[in-house]
Amino acid sequence: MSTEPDPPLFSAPPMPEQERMVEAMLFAAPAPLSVAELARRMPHGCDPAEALMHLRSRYAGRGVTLVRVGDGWAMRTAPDLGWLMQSERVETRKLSRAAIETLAIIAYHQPVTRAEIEEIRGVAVSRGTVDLLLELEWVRLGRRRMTPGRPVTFVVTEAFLDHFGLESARDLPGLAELRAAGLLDSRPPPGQGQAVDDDEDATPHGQSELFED
Amino acid sequence: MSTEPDPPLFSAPPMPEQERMVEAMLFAAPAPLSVAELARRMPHGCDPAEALMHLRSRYAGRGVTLVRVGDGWAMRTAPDLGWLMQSERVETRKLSRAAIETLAIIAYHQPVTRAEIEEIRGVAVSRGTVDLLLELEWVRLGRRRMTPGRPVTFVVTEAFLDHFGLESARDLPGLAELRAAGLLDSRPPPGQGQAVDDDEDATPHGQSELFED
Amino acid sequence: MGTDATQEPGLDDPRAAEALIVDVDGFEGPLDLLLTLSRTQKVDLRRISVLHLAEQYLGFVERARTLRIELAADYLVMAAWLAFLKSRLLLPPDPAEEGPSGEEMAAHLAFQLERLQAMRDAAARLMARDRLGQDFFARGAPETVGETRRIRYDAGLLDLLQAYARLRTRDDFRPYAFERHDILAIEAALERLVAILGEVPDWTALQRFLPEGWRGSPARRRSAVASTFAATLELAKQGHVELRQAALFAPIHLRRKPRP
Repeated sequence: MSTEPDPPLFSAPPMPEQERMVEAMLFAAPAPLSVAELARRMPHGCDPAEALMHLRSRYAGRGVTLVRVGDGWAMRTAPDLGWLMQSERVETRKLSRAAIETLAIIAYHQPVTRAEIEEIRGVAVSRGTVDLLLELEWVRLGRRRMTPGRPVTFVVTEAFLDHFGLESARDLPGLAELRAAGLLDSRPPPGQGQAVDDDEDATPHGQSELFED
Repeated sequence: MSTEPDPPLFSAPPMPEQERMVEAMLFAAPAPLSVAELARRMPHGCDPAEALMHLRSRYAGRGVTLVRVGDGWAMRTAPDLGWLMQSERVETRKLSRAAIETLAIIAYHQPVTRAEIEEIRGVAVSRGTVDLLLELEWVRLGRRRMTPGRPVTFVVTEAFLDHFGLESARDLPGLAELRAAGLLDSRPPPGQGQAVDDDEDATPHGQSELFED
Repeated sequence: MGTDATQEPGLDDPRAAEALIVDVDGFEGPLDLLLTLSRTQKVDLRRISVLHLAEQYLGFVERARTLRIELAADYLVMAAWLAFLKSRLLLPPDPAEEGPSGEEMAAHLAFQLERLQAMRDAAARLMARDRLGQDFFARGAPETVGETRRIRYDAGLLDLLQAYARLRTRDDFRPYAFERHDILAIEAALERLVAILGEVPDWTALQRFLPEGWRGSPARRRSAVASTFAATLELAKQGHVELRQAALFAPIHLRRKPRP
């Protein structure tokens, strides 16, 4: 690297230059990059968060836009222009109804155990359904539930958010209405009072943490 | 090329819109696109050549530039920012079976000694395999086992959890859960069903030490 | 077929009921079936008559029985539960009876149906969103600038889990070994030879040392010959036997090495 005359040695580059850097990195990156990842690659003292804000307004309304995906940022074409990209369209595997429902249940009820998915669907989760969602990297393992048996939980991933154009799991369509209607409560069948207590112990890790802040 | 102030019905979209279209197409295309290809995808009457000129000046001096490649046009990150993109170009290799199995054993049974890994895999663990895992920083040395010879143990790292999207190694599903999720293809050999099902029993050093806190 | 099916508890169209039964494989469990049946009530799921629904379901199961259609066990479990629920809803509450009331059970079933429907709607809304690679797109061309290349080892969680599953189901921790049906182990051949060698002091064809049951089928015979031969080589090396072959491919003979 050559030393420039005007900026003092070791100071951060000016903001327009930082903006260019962030622009180039996001442009080249195949997956969303977090502020931390951007900062790690940029010279010491840079403020990628501020550069992102400038960049976001610069790209507002353009054919390519800056989107937030979970903790990361990515450049994506504007959804209204999708019809121009017919030839880039990737064939997606047709998901079974069971897989789609299981995915929705994980997204809206996360972190959710297999038993809870089965309770909601009223049927056993078939072999390979969770497997497929893991393989698509739309779903990953969350923390174990602190209930007897310490069951594994499932949560959705950043790739899920990216795929469905969601900034965060809080932006799932209809989430507030479903919550208000009590349809996301874990409500065990009557006569299983003990299970209620256990479940209530476990919820603080769950939805509240994920969806409220 | 139209110059009227009010475009008549069925006329081409306004130039800023055409610019957006070209921008999105160039961004999403895997290879440079020629003016003819752009025109073919756009609505009748569009002028991609003019849109390209507008776009080119818009991106002048930015982190991303519009460049001509043979007959086509493409977006590229600015050459002076190439150093930021270095970590983007990664060559992906599949982890060998020996390595993934060794890694899995360390993850499930940590802290685990080399002898224990060999006992579980039924073959010697080559130095290269462990070295690779250490180099990837997915595995590190744990405390020495307080048994004769005080063998070193291996444990998984933060980077491992990060890579595999795990919150902690204790969130890895047990064998029964793997089976329930359809991840176990082979049935246990006859007469071994109980032993295989009973996860906790089979892992004296491993899971119990790891999962009980 | 199905002309005698005139009694349709809760279903307006007999053919609809027929279709339901024929289609039973298409249902994702009893709750899904209940949800479908509940649509015939044409009311908000919150105002659904659970008693009526229970009767519809029981009617469905009864008809499946008369048509000799086998229903999976979970459908029958649900039928038993709904029959119980129905009795609770119809009979005056018995104060001595323990457990939840009929109303509580009915309310929970209504909740389950509403929740399942809500998740289906949510799934449909999710899938109807603009999607990456369908409606909006990521960068199409991978960047190729710069020189440094880093090797990244790719392994997903699934690979890890499958590797572990593979290990753990492999003969329960014993070192991996092929299933040996038609293979005579060299160790076994050696043991056998040592045991019988004393009885055959003179030159004897190798073939005669094959154990019982290993002379018939060609595969077993080949394996036994090979193992027995390898065992004789080992014994020859140890100085216990002598080997002799008259010509190429001629039968091999062995005898116990005479004591000096």
